[in-house]
Amino acid sequence: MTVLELDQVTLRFGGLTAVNNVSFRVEKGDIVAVIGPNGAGKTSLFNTITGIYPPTTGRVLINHAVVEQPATLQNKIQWTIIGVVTAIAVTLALNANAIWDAAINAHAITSPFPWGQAFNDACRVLTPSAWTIIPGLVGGFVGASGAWNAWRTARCSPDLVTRVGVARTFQNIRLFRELSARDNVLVGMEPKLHSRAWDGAFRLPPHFREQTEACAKADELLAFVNLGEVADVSAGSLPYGHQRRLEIARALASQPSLLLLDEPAAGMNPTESASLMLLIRKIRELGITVLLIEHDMKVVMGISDRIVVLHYGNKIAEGTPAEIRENPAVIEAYLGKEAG
Amino acid sequence: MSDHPTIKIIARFWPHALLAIVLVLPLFGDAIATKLTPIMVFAIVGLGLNVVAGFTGLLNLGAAAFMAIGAYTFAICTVPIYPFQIGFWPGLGVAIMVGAVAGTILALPAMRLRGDYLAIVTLGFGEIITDVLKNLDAITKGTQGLNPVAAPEIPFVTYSISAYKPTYYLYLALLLVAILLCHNMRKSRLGRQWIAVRDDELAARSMGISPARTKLIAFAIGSGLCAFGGAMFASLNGTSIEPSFYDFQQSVVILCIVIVGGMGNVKGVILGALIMVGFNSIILVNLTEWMTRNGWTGNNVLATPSNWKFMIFGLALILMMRLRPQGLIPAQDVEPVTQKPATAGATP
Amino acid sequence: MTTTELIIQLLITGLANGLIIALIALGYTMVYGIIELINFAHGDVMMLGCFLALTIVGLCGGEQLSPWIALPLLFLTVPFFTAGLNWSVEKLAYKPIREAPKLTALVSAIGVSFVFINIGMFWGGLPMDVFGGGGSAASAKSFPDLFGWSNLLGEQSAVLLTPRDVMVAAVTIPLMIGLTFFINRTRMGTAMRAVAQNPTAAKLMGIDVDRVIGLTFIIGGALAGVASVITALYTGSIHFQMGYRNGMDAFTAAVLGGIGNLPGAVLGALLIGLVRAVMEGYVPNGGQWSNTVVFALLILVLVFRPNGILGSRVREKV
Amino acid sequence: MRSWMTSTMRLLVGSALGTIFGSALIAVDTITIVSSLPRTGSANAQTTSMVNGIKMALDEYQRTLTVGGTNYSLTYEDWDDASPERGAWDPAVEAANADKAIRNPDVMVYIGTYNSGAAKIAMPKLNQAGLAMISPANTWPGLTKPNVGEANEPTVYRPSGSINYFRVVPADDIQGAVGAAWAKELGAKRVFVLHDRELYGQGIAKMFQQNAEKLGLTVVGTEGIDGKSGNYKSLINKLRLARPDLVYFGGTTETGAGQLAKDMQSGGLTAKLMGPDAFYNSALINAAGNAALENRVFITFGGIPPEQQTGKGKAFVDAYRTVYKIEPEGYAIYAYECTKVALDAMVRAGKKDRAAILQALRETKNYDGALGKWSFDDNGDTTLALMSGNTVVNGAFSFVKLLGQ
Repeated sequence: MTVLELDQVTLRFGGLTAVNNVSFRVEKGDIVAVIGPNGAGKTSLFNTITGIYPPTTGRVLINHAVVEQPATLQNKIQWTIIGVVTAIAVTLALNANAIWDAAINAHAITSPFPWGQAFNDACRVLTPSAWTIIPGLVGGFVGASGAWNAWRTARCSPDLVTRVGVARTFQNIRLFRELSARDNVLVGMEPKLHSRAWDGAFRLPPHFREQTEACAKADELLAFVNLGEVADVSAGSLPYGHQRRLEIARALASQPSLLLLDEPAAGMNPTESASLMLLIRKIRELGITVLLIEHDMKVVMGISDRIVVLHYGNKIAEGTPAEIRENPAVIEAYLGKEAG
Repeated sequence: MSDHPTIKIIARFWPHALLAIVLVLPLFGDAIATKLTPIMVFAIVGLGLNVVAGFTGLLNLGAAAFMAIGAYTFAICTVPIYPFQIGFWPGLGVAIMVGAVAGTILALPAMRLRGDYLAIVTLGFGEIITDVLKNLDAITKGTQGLNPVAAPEIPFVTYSISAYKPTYYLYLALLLVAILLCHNMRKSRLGRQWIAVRDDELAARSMGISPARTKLIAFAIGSGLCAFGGAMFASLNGTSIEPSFYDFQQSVVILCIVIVGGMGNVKGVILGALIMVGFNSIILVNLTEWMTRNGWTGNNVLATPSNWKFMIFGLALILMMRLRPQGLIPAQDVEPVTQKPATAGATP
Repeated sequence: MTTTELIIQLLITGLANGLIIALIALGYTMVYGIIELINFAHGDVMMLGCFLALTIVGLCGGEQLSPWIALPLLFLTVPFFTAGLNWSVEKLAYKPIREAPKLTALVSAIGVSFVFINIGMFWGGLPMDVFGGGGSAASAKSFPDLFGWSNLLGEQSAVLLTPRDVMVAAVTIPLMIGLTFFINRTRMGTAMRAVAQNPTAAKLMGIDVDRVIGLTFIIGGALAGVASVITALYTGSIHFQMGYRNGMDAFTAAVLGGIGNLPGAVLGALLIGLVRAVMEGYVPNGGQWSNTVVFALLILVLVFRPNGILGSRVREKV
Repeated sequence: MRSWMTSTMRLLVGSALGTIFGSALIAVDTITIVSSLPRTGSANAQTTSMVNGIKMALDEYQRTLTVGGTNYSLTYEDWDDASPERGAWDPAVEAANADKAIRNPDVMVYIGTYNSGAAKIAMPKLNQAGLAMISPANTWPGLTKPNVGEANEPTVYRPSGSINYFRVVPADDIQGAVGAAWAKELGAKRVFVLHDRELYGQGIAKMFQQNAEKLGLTVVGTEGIDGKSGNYKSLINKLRLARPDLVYFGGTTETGAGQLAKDMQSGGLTAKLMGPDAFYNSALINAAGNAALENRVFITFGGIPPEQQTGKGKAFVDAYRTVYKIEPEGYAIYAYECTKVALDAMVRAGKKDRAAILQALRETKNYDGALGKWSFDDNGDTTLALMSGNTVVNGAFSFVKLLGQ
């Protein structure tokens, strides 16, 4: 079964093509590595997959589907409603003085107050004229187009991708520095949490139920990456190696079907990277597919089932570690022409 | 903070001591109570801003506008010149709701903006609100302000309006409720989302959090609290006061309340409100009176104590930030959001 | 007044006011670009500049002073004073807390602003004729009219163009061109742009970051000084609380154009000047809505261009 | 021993609390007068002069007063109802001031406030406590007069049902009418009404406009302007389009009156500028300079200006000049008069008792003070309706004529 499929993905920043027409597939249960010299477009590729930069052309299919908020009828109704509400609000606001004068100030404060009469008077003030209609229409247009614009920019966003089961780590560690290790994992669990704002504010039972369960799970995950001891320490004050592992635990917390690791072994010594390889294998045993970017060839060759090679944004090779090792194009890309 | 045991004890127990003092103070006379109630109101407004600026990291320079919305909503709902007259408690409820809706409306267009762009948009919103309140004079009576608005009341208890103690304890109770709510929210899923968005928005998005939604909720709750404070302030003064009271200067005071105490923690806000409002209404006033009484005054511009207020206030702010750049209670001293619940046993 | 004349008149007032705002906005936007601080005290630095200008004019003979002596005199002294003031503020109030959270510096700036306001008030109490003898320190002070009231287009013309409108343009426009040249073409300008982009990297490249920041405050202060002389001459009165409004307009302009972007700040300022001119000078009852319109415009622009009119999109490094 | 300790303790605690919270120790032989005025911020120039006026009144009595055969020492406390962070009056501070005054049994009279908005907060509180309040500067008619301001005014300010608020300055309805009549007399046919959108300015502009229309003047435009605006050059354009021959500005020198005068002159507008009593202070001349004002600005002012004073008024002005070496501001004489009438009422009451003093104030009739001979009417307003019309000549205010006779 294909977990991830890239179909002729191209990503351009202005004149710069970061990813050029790349296609490949990742099958369930595989460990796939993306390698390539610096600036080959690996991280850009990850960012495209996770929805940070939507591809300029081409498609990213996760579990056979493009992750995108569709412009459903519901969205269109939403924009219309926002437009209409803005229009009404602008019209009312611009005529608020007149309406209030007619409806409230014109009547004596009696009990009961003649609400019906007040409403009629208010409507009378609001008879159509250029002054009531044009600003309203402009406001409505701005409201609707603003809503559309907001939808357009948030159409493809990382949180949606995460919610369909893709989790990632970052090349330059991006933990929530002021949260404790456990809280970091709990944040990673977000897609699986359902309690409401008021549950937490008023300490209602759903909050406690979920909190207990989630904390237990978080502690389990921390133990899985050997960080059980530092659960209450703020993430920013953890040593580098711990932070790397915490990022992995946080990513695992969303129970992803696909895990993207961006240079997990960067800055690690051989012992540490060996234990990292062990960890990645353990993750695979949980049934999670892994896609990783890595420069450490020992790690890449040691654990990958398949390898994709990028060079200047183009895919130049794909295959098993053995095939890649022999591939002349790859050798050329890495070592230059003379060596080839 | 320092490791010295005395300081540790102070750091640990000052909230308890403060609560005890605040509970018994009115017994020494109403004079002090009358000075503390506005501080409580500003503490609530500060808590509201803290949700937005402290927890979620959105610099909001228009907190006073939400206070104004609360005060005016409350006033419109309760003044005898309008037919609504729904009374103190329903009035508070409506004020909170209108404040929350206004916060959401402001947040909608402001959602995608980076920190300082958001700051100027909120500042602009504040200016717009003061202008609108002034200009819609059929409703708000313009610069007259609306009065008399409903006075604070305690259900099933009747007391004379001039008795200050019931109001004092009512406001204290409301403040404690607000503190509790803020504390709970911060320790729940919502609090984690806010802080995650504040620390690293992109990472938070990659964890499945929708920053837009998180910020909207923060704005709604924060503005609701500010409006709550505004309504309480109006009720305390018996009038919605005038629109220009809720201007940028007021927003700056509220922002200072949040920052001086230490961004993003509830205790800090309380301390900030005590310092910022108390400094002016207690220390400066008494300093001036003391100087006047001792004849340290003259007709020269420099010899009039109240002419030095801006200077003292400004220098105090600069010094406070210089000596404790993280605020009086820095975020590092704050315990983790979610503590290990007793029931969740240690995993092997 | 014909429609054309009306439009020209509104353009004249709008642009003159806009250019003054632009000078202040440039100081805001430069400081922001470098250390991401909204320097609340900037408007008050300008206010103190105005007070110095008035003191100098007062010492040199008040109303009788010829503009050809006054202008060079003021432009040679006031900008130095404000530059020095801005520089010392940076050294005393901002530099020690540069590593602290951004908002700490903001509160510090608010504090500095309050101190300056107080100094301005005391300054107004100087026993000089131009300060009304110093009896009422807190009142607004008239700035002598060094330019007279003639209409350059002739007394019969419906359009009013005064020497001070011309002076505003004649001073600000060359200054802005010079500043652009400085930022884009000189070594120091390049260093400033480098620090704005990435202070750490700039430091590693051997740029003295502290010096660059100091220089930014000096230039921003000097611009505020020029702005203060022009404002004093143009509006003809000064007040110790004038810094707030001028500062707020300038800050809005800087954001509208894209904060950190120099041409953007000028564009934003001109836009604000023109909008205000039209609202206050033509639309019935527009004066009371001009703030609302300016800020609604700002919000609208930011909804569709979240980084301001000329601001470039900041791509976050992932 | 024990009782000695207790009393010492109480004394210590009392004095400590007293120093901290400003409630003075109870001293039997003191009568305290407090004023609550905005001492921080832009109104400072005006209020400093007012405080000077109050001090002069007290000094005339050598700070002692014999009431009903007992000698009391007079203390005066100058309270600020502004806060530095606002730079103007602050509702919380004003409310605290009122409460503080109520709770200090020595306080017999509350002089203030400067802003009518602040009065709205202090009035109901002091009314319930039965403490007399005399304002030297509030002019919003609704504070005392029914059927002029809002529908529920002034009853909202009198929860106890009786009157405790007095003012020695004529309210805006009188001034508006006087201004409009004078405008007509000056030959104005087309008037443009501006206001600063503040309580005071907007109120008086409205009164002026109503009366102007009644008198047959054409109001060619009304406009709320921004008192904090840097300059009004754009506004001048609008004025030029409307071609008024008189511009009325309901505003104060703190909200841009000087700047407006200046811009009207530099904008080539020949229309006259008329303004209410809040123009009548040296700050206006400081702000606009003589050239922009001389024979162009016309100011209505309650009572007779200092240099036209005779008798007690002249004595006050002369004494003020001697003591403070500067001219008194417009409201100084009102503050002085407030204090004098309060002291007079205390003597008439014959005892140190708030209710008695209040009653004596209500009964003030034909008081012969610095402002002339006047009484408090049933609303607590001064019967003084005499106003003066002034202009500026040679950098000083110059009396033109008496108005409202």
